[in-house]
Amino acid sequence: MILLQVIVGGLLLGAIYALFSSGLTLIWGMMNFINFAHGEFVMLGMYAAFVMVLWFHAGPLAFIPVAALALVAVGLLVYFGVIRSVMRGPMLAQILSTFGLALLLRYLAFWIFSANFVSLPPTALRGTLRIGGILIDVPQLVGGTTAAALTIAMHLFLTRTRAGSQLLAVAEDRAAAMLMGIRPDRMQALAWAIAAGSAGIAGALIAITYPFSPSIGEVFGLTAFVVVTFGGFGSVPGALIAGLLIGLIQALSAFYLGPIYKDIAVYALFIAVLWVRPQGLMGKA
Amino acid sequence: MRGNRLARLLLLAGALMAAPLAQAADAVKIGILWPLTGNAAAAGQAAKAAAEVAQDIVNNAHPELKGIPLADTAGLPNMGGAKLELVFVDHQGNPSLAQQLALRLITQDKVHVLFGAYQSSCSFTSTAVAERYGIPFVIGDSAASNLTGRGFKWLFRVTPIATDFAEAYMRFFDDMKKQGKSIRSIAIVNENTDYGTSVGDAIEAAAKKNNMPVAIRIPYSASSSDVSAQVLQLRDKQPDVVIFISYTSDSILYMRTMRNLDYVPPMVLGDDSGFSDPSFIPAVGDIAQGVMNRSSWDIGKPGSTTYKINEMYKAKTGRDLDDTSARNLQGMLALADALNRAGSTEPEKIQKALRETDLKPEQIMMGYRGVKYDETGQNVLASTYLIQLKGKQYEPVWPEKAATTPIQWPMQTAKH
Amino acid sequence: MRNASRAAFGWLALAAGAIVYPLVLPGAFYIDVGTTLLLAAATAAAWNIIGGYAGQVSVGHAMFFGAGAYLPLLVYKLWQWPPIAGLPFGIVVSLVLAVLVGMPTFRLQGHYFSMATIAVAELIRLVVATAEPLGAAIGLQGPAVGRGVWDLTFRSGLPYYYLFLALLAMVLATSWWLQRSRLGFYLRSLRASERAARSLGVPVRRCKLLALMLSAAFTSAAGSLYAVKTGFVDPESGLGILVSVQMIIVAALGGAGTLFGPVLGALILIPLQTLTNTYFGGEGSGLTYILYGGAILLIARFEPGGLLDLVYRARGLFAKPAPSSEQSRHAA
Amino acid sequence: MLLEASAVTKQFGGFRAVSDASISIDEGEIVGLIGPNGAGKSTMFNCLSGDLPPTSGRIVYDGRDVTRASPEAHARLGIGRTFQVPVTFEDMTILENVMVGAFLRHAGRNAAHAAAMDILEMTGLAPIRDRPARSLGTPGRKRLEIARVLATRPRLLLLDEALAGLNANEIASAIQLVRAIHARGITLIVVEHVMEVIMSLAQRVLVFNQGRVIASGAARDVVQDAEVIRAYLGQTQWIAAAPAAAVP
Repeated sequence: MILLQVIVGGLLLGAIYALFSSGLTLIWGMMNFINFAHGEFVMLGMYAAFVMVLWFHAGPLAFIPVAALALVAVGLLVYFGVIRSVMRGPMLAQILSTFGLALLLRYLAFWIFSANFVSLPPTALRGTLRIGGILIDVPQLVGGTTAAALTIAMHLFLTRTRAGSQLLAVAEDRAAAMLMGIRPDRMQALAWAIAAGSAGIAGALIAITYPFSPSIGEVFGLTAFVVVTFGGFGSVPGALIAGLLIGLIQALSAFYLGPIYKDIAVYALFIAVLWVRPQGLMGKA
Repeated sequence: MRGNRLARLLLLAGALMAAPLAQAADAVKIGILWPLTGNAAAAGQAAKAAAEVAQDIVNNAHPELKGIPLADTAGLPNMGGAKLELVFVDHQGNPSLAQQLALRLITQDKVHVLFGAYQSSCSFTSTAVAERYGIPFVIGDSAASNLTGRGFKWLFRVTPIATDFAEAYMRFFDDMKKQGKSIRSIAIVNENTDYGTSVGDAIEAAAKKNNMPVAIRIPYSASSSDVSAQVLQLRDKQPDVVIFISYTSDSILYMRTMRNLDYVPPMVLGDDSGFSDPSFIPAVGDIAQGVMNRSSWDIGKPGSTTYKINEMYKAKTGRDLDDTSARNLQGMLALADALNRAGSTEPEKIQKALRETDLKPEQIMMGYRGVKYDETGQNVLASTYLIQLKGKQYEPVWPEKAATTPIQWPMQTAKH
Repeated sequence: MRNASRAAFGWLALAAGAIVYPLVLPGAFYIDVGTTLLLAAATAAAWNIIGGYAGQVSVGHAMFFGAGAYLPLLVYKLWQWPPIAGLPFGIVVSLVLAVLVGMPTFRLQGHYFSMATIAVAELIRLVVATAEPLGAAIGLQGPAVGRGVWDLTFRSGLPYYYLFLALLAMVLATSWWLQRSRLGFYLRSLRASERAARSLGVPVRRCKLLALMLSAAFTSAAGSLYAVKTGFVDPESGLGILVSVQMIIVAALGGAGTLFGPVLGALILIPLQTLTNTYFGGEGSGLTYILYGGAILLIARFEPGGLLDLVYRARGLFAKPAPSSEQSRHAA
Repeated sequence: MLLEASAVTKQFGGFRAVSDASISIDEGEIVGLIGPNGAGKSTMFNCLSGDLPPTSGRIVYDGRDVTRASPEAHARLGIGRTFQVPVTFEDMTILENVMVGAFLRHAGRNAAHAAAMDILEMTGLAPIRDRPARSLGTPGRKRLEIARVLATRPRLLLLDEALAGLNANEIASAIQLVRAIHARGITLIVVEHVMEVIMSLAQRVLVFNQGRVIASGAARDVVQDAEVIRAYLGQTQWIAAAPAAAVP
């Protein structure tokens, strides 16, 4: 029973990992671009939710979409302001730009909101469910399932809709896509909007349960890297599976080996996977 | 040619850096090293506000603060009313930067005393600089036991250290057992950076010495976003007291997760830090009723000196003074007392005055038995209260003479 | 050969400037800032060997820096040796690490190497943070008060300054030699295209491994000097990801894959850091990092090839690139 | 026999790019490799140069089994190659590009420099040797690739469409260059679309179709071969004229 409890907790957290990592994997796979500021997008999503609650006493149904929209705007701003010109440069300039961006965003939040930890007051989502002997926190349950559903929705959007397949076409072969009349610029902007928006939603979902401060993005950023490489660059289903798997590994190793070993377990496994299957779980060879 | 231009640029940069370091006459300069950005920024910022309150108390006449030395006069009387001037620097939690800034404070800003540095890592490196230059360094907060005991002559620490806390806990458990409470075993849950590790180690050692079984010790990383596995382990081991040595987000997370997993041990004892963070009570006050915490600080009743100090702090920050910042405030006040007695800004005189410090309980704002340094520079009269969360605030419950309300044990009777 | 002599003159002027700097600005603080700058330049130049010339972007160089920083304090803790005696051990450990990391990951290309290095460095940091003999989270200390000259605990920062200057000179001399040597040519060719390089007989994996080992050894030596000077190391300051990132930023800002780039990057970044921290750090408003991050972002946005490019463009040095043929974004 | 490939097969998943192909090359020959797009010529090249190990079959060079040897080992043994789409080292100068090749036989910088200058003279690149490679257009890049691989002192040179995309003048000078290379005693295998070039250069021609060698022999004879014509059916227009169609 305890084992089941541990597994459920790990999977629910893993689903949220999957959601914010899927945005990163999209950009990575599509543009071969590492965004070091992705964790900061998640952090901004948390503060967007915080502001909504503080000023408008908004509930989750209001602050989650607002966080998504706010981050879509941030994503577009970042794409058109910085990324579009940097992506043609060397890889190092890309790393440099998003790292500078990460510092800038983190400390803008610091400047505005101070370094203090904040947490959202209890929302309509509260309480604990007892299902067959295990206890599940309602916000966590809603957060995890929403995140999983949105990740799957993103996958469906990419594979089943016109805009999505155009986006993938650009990822596959930019030149060929241009010949087909697709404008890569718009598709890449769309990818950034989706990536930042999903990070924003993930942030808002996490904010319901967890206290946060401006420096929290670092943790999520690193987690997202591992999830993305694990799942395979550019693969949203890969990110989903890897996210769930990492949530699970963390929970199990924290329980059986002790919490300080949970990240060790994740990195060790990650390195092992790179060794055996460098393209990741679902990546193309 | 390229080199020439760069050299010139460098010189220019140097000149610019030198600009703000102009001297103000007659003031006693205290260089304060804190993490004002980075992961520990919240603590550094709070401590900065506390230091400014201490500066206000010393520099301006505050006759309403009874008992506090130097409160009723403006400035340091023995030095012709000289004011305290604080020079804050941000070491960002980086030990190498702390070293560099200590150098800057000593050689550029010409401060007379150093104060800091929160993270033990930064205290290690910056105190070594002060030692080399023969400038007194007062540690306001860092609790790692091995900071003192390095043979340093210029190091003074007002705050109690990890071993003090650990012994206080053991005495508390003894008292409780005498009152018939059952404490068969304890659990130690500590975050795994220097703070949690050193306090956790000290408690484990003290428990061993006192034959108190440790059912389980769980070190964890404070950046965890899920702690249910740890809570389940605790539930499994059924300790009578769980001691948490945690930072802010993780202490809140633990309380929430314990609630969600329907687990309430007979007693939760927080080791200050996260449990004292002003965010803690608003976030989980309703579900953490009865949680105990270590603190040397008690706001006290309206009208009391401590209450008034808290009001000063609150006017500045909008928050209550927490224990960590209060210990820094006390450190500053104790330092000011020594500076006044030194009557001079000569390092040797300040050092001598610090050594001769002997503050009585009624002269201090904290729950220490006084301030008096041993040969290693450690305040041997530092001690702590235990407080318990009742309603919207913590109330002192131990030791008995400091208690304002009886202890509630187990913490929550409804469940369990 | 006008350019060559001009470059030589520039280097001489720079070296002279570096040597007399402590005499011009003798304050202990300025010397320490200078030492920090030299350390940043030396680590970035060491990183540049693998990350710049060979184009293999390691985001895990903290593991070498950390090995270099830990070993001196470890030999002091275990056997009370003078910390500097740990320097060669640090290099040995770093070389072993380089081989362990390089052998498998150089099969991988592009971002995989970056990710693998991040992961290994983080893994090492986490393991060290739990390892009691290595001081766990609390870290290791050197002798607080020197027992003899070999403990290198100088009251003045001047000896450290020149030690770091000597290290930087060694790294730069090695880089200069490398640029002109077969290995250097091979690294630059495989950065452009491994496939084409192999078709010309370039043993790509061996070259990358050699470059990584060279880079690791110098990074480790820098870490050792850092630990001797600071007298303290803990997992965050020795092995944290920011240690790796700083090397990349300094090198990339100045111009990766060039001899002078890392030095230029340090000359700009460290004074920028110091100035922002001096002026705005005490307020603790975070303005330090807003300016710092903003500056990095702007440089990456408008000078993606690094600032050295700007210098070259401004001087029109393109007409006849020096033999070193610094990487440049030519508009032709 | 300098090079002998027997029953070489290269399989990509379910697709056989090269199927049971056998070829043998004598020292001093110029052999043309022709065939329609996707016939497996480039894949065969990649097998011969070590870029792709064949799925099955055996390749012997100068009495040595090199089937699974690495590309760099091939280069050391004296098998050089160019790429269909030229891959130059963009950030390096033309001279430095060629020096990378020269370093294979000369460890020292000065020797490599001298050897590279030699090649640059021969290929006519000497006057622009200090320009960065990225400043070159496609014909220049192709020439640079040839220069670079010549600097490795190959005995056998595999040229993959070295002439595609050149105009008439450039083709003429490229043909001259190939002859000069041959005159140095280097054996050549040339993949080429431009039939005239093959006709004027190659002593012997191998025709690839669908991964197989469907014909071989003297150039004139092979062009008459019925199977060859069938293979090229619908593509006759470019057999005849072979304009610069492949130029982007």
